[in-house]
Amino acid sequence: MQANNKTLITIVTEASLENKLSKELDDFGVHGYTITDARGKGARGLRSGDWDVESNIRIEVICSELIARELMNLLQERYYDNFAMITYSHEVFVLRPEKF
Amino acid sequence: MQANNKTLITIVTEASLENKLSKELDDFGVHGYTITDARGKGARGLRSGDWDVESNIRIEVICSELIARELMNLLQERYYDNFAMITYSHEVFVLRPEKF
Amino acid sequence: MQANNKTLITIVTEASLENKLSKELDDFGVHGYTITDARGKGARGLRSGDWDVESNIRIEVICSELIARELMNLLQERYYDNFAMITYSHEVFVLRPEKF
Amino acid sequence: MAEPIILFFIFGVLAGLMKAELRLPSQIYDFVSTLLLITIGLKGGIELAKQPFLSLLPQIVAVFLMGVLIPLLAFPVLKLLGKFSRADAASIAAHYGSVSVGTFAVAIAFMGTNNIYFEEYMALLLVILEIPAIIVGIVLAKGLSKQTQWGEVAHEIFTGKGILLLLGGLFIGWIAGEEALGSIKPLFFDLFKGILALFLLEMGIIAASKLGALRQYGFFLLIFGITMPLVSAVIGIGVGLLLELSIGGTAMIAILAASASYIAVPAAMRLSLPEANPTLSLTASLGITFPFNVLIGISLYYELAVIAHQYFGA
Amino acid sequence: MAEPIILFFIFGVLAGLMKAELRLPSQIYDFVSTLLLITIGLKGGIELAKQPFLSLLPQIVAVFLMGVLIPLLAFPVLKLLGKFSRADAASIAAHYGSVSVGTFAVAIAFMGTNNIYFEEYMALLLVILEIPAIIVGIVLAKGLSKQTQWGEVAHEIFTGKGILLLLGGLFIGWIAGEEALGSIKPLFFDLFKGILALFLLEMGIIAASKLGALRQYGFFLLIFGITMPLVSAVIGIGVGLLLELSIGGTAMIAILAASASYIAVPAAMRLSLPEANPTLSLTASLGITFPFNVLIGISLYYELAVIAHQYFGA
Amino acid sequence: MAEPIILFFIFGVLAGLMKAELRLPSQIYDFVSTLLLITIGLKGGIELAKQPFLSLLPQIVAVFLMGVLIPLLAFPVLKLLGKFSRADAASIAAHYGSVSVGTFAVAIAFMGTNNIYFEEYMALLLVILEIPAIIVGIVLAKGLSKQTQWGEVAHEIFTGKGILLLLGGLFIGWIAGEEALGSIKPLFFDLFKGILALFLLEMGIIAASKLGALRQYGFFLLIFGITMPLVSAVIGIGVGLLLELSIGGTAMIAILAASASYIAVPAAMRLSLPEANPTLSLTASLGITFPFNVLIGISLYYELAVIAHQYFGA
Ligand SMILES: Nc1ncnc2c1ncn2[C@@H]1O[C@H](COP(=O)(O)O)[C@@H](O)[C@H]1O
Ligand SMILES: Nc1ncnc2c1ncn2[C@@H]1O[C@H](COP(=O)(O)O)[C@@H](O)[C@H]1O
Ligand SMILES: Nc1ncnc2c1ncn2[C@@H]1O[C@H](COP(=O)(O)O)[C@@H](O)[C@H]1O
Ligand code: NA
Ligand code: NA
Ligand code: NA
Repeated sequence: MQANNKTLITIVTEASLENKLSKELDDFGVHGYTITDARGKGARGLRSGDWDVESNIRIEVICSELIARELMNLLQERYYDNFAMITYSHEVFVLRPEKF
Repeated sequence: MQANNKTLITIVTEASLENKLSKELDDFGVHGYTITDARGKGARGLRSGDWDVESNIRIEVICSELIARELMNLLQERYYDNFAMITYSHEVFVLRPEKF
Repeated sequence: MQANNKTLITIVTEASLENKLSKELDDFGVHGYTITDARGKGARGLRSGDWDVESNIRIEVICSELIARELMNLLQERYYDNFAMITYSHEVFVLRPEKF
Repeated sequence: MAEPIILFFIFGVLAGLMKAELRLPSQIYDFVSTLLLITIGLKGGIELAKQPFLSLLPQIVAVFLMGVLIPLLAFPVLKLLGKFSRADAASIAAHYGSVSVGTFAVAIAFMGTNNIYFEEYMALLLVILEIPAIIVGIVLAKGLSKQTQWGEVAHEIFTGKGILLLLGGLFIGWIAGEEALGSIKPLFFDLFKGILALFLLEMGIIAASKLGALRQYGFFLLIFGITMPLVSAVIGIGVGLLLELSIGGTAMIAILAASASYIAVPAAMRLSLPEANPTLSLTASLGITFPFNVLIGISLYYELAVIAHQYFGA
Repeated sequence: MAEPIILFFIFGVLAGLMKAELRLPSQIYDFVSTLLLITIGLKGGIELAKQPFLSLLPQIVAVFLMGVLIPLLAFPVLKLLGKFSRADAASIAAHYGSVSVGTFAVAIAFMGTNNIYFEEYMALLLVILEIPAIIVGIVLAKGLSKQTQWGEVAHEIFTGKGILLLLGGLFIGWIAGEEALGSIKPLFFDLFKGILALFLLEMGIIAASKLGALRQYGFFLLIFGITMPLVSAVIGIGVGLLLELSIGGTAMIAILAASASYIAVPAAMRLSLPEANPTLSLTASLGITFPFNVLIGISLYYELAVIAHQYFGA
Repeated sequence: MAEPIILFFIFGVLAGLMKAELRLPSQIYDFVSTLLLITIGLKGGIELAKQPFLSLLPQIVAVFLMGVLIPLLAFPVLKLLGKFSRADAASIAAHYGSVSVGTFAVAIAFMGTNNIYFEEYMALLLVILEIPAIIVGIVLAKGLSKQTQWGEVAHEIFTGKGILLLLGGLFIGWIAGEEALGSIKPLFFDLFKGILALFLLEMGIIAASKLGALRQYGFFLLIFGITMPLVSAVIGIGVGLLLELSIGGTAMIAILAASASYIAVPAAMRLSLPEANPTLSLTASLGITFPFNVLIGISLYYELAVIAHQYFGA
């Protein structure tokens, strides 16, 4: 991985987890995150976004590759069994790598 | 492509296509998708998001590279001529590749 | 970079910059952009999205690698000091490379 | 002119021209137009409850035929004089053959302010009139080709938010009747004009945003956007006289005829006739005809109805 | 049946079944339910201001015990007859032990339309009744294990939007009193039924979307979703008689007992009992019990309360 | 204190401190504040229609000068005592020289509840007072440098949602006049206090979220956020006496002076003075001064106005 490259993880999951995951991310020591509202469909059926209970959020976190792997594993362990959730990651180029 | 890598396609298009494209994706056999509301500008001018008629949506689909190419070609063929639409794709790392 | 590959820049920043950045992008000569509403946390603290003043937007621009670098540098120079803002970029595959 | 809702519209246009950041969130636009559509439906439904449905058959048939006629008139003008492609001409014609609920709401407010009686079942005719122009537009563009998936078109029309909320309101008003609706009147009826004011503020901003496109598409669209409603209004007045409606009712038919759709038809055309450029039709219907009707047309057509009744009325 | 708010619900269900694009933006759903919750709280608070709080202790205790009893009854049925997993049975039981604010709002409207007196402090009992079933549900699933983070559960319950807005409304109504609330009545009280109509429109659409899942999860859930509220209603009527409430008050307790949560409990279960499948409980509570209560249950329970008062009333 | 809208604010603060999930969607915040701004504008406009505009020139000039004076007083205090950077001191000073529409709305409600007469054209003075402090703030930070793009600053100020909606409301009220506005009163006037209650609920939550930052930025900001409005209120009372306003009018000028902007000025400073830290000014104006004014200030300034009128009144 190049010096200016970091890993961007995206988490798509149930909106009701927003508070819990924000805390989780804070505790995990990532330096920031970005959240947007979403809806979608997956193994756990249609999540239409019509009301809170059936809404998704999409969380993006930029961090080091190492932290990214750990974070994905932690999420898999804690949430995949019981929650509608997917995570994926890829490399991105950033200008201030020390920030992330 | 590594075993854990899949292709993420993003489609940005007119909100009025949401139902039609959801059905298209279901028929196409992808295992899920995520939708967010968007606005933007492109060759077909400003789409301000002020009201339904001028809103965009942003659809993300994770699938195999093969399906991704087919899907992009199908969209190009059916929609590019007459609709505000762009699609782009890139590889992402996922934890449960068999899911997508 | 392959013939069909372009660079996708994502900018996450304060919603109050939307008009100014849209103009900046137009002047810069990019062919389009996509905006979604967001919230998040970073070095400048929590931006909860509860009201305009504390909302973020997420802007995506697909363009050539060259323009992408220039755009990121310009944003860094003009905005990083005083605004909550991050930018990152990566390569994407597109079907009509001449469009972007 | 000191009608406040009109002032809200003008204020919206000015704010739009100043590129002010005044737009309401799209969700609020949705909320506000949902309220208007339901209210218009309910008002119509209350009236329907008061008379045998079959007695309205002549009105329904006449208005349906008018909805077929107007796009057939508009199409050759757009194709030959306007030099639009077949699809574009058909799409614009469909917009003008159909109706604008926003214009209708302003007309209701106008009649209310000036204490003008009109047959309240107009809301039913509004729904009826939305439909034929869409079908005519598709046939004009594609011929009676078997390719058109009419089932899908019908689904699109009847499950579109606009028509469905009107129909829902009509049925609820019809079944429940005026008295039972008393409890929901504070929201749907008392707030009607205030909600309409917010709606017109937003419509003003959107209309202003269309003026840029106007420069691009030129002079013909401007002329068409003003002449066509005038022609349609005259047809509408003729229909009103034929049906022996009151002066207010005649004016209402004229207003329905003169208004151009910007919700139901764009949505239907987008899916059934995607090769038509939606910017053209929206520029005409929202950027020119809607402001013209709101600012000048409605009272003009009413004056015409008054005169027509003097000369030809029963 | 010609009650317009019920017609809005039916209209929503039909629109949902037609897969129409009628859904309100989720932000409007939020707005509308916020208004309802505050209004219900305020109404209850006004009543609380009129009597010494301690005099309500018997009602509070009785309703709390009822909230413990109902899930204890439902759980074995779900586990043994329904063959649900321990977690699923516990979660569904918790939904049915708790209450639905939407059903309560329709009941208020029903009592209003029919001029039936009931003890207005019901809103307080509504809040009380939300809570025990959640705790019972968790204990049923996990036992009294030390693992359960009760602090977190309590935080989740009391900072959830539903309960907090009800409590806030109760306190504001209580402290301010009826007269001072006059100035905010036009929004919260006069619009109540209109807002409720919009809410039911949306609930109809959501309920319809649950019917698909119903086919999947089968017949048992359908039977349970209708039988359980009937059983609970009878228990509620018993409690009402014990407490020597008015007929309307007795019917209200029955309605509270018969209704199943779809906001507070799903949120709490999602975090405290994530292994329970939320689709099951929402399909039952929203797809079956809510429509049943709104369309049939409320007036049925009222009739039962009338009869019970004839036979057993003071 | 039993004023319900104040209770909504307190409830919001408590919910915010509990980190409850009570926040309204930002679109609803937008809707609610749009309604308030238009209503305040309309109320002012109605009054303007009743008197020759030029007769208000003394008030306009006096208030404008007050808007220049207050930030000039605040700036050295912030820079020398508070040890803030030049930009931060200038930005905070601008916030305190300008006004808060939310506080003004609560003041209108306060005057209404207590039947206190005040000159209704205050809404015009509110708009006037928004502007000079922004200019003074920029000049304080940058000097009269040619670099400042005053055209852009002016565009930012006048096309900002806050001022434009107030101005729009003023003009519509002015042109239409009281009678014509009757039809939109149910939405804009009857619901005013209810909408204000929702707004204050949300403001309470936002204000509570600022208290964390307060700990970080320390004691000085707390003292400043309470002392500054007191000083400004005294100046405002002086201006009110000079202008020979009624007691209510004098109190209103004091409230305008004492309130600190959290919409128009932050937006303008963000673009014209981006090096100023917005957290500092928002913590002070929203986290301290707004709650202080709403809970204590408004009635305190009124008492001061009463006393001042006894001693110095005409
Ligand atoms: N293949 C996919 N592509 C994109 N988004 C997906 C995909 N599968 C699931 N999602 C998103 O992730 C959420 C949870 O997925 P699931 O746990 O499979 O129900 C869905 O509601 C979608 O928003
Ligand atoms: N170069 C671009 N970068 C990012 N988004 C774009 C770009 N071009 C177009 N878009 C998005 O795609 C939508 C449709 O594009 P178009 O068909 O070019 O009008 C626009 O409204 C934008 O939201
Ligand atoms: N590490 C990160 N990952 C994802 N988003 C981030 C990250 N850091 C900052 N952001 C987003 O960028 C915005 C501005 O960041 P900052 O300038 O660091 O306050 C934040 O409000 C977040 O939405
Ligand atoms: Na027409
Ligand atoms: Na229950
Ligand atoms: Na001030």
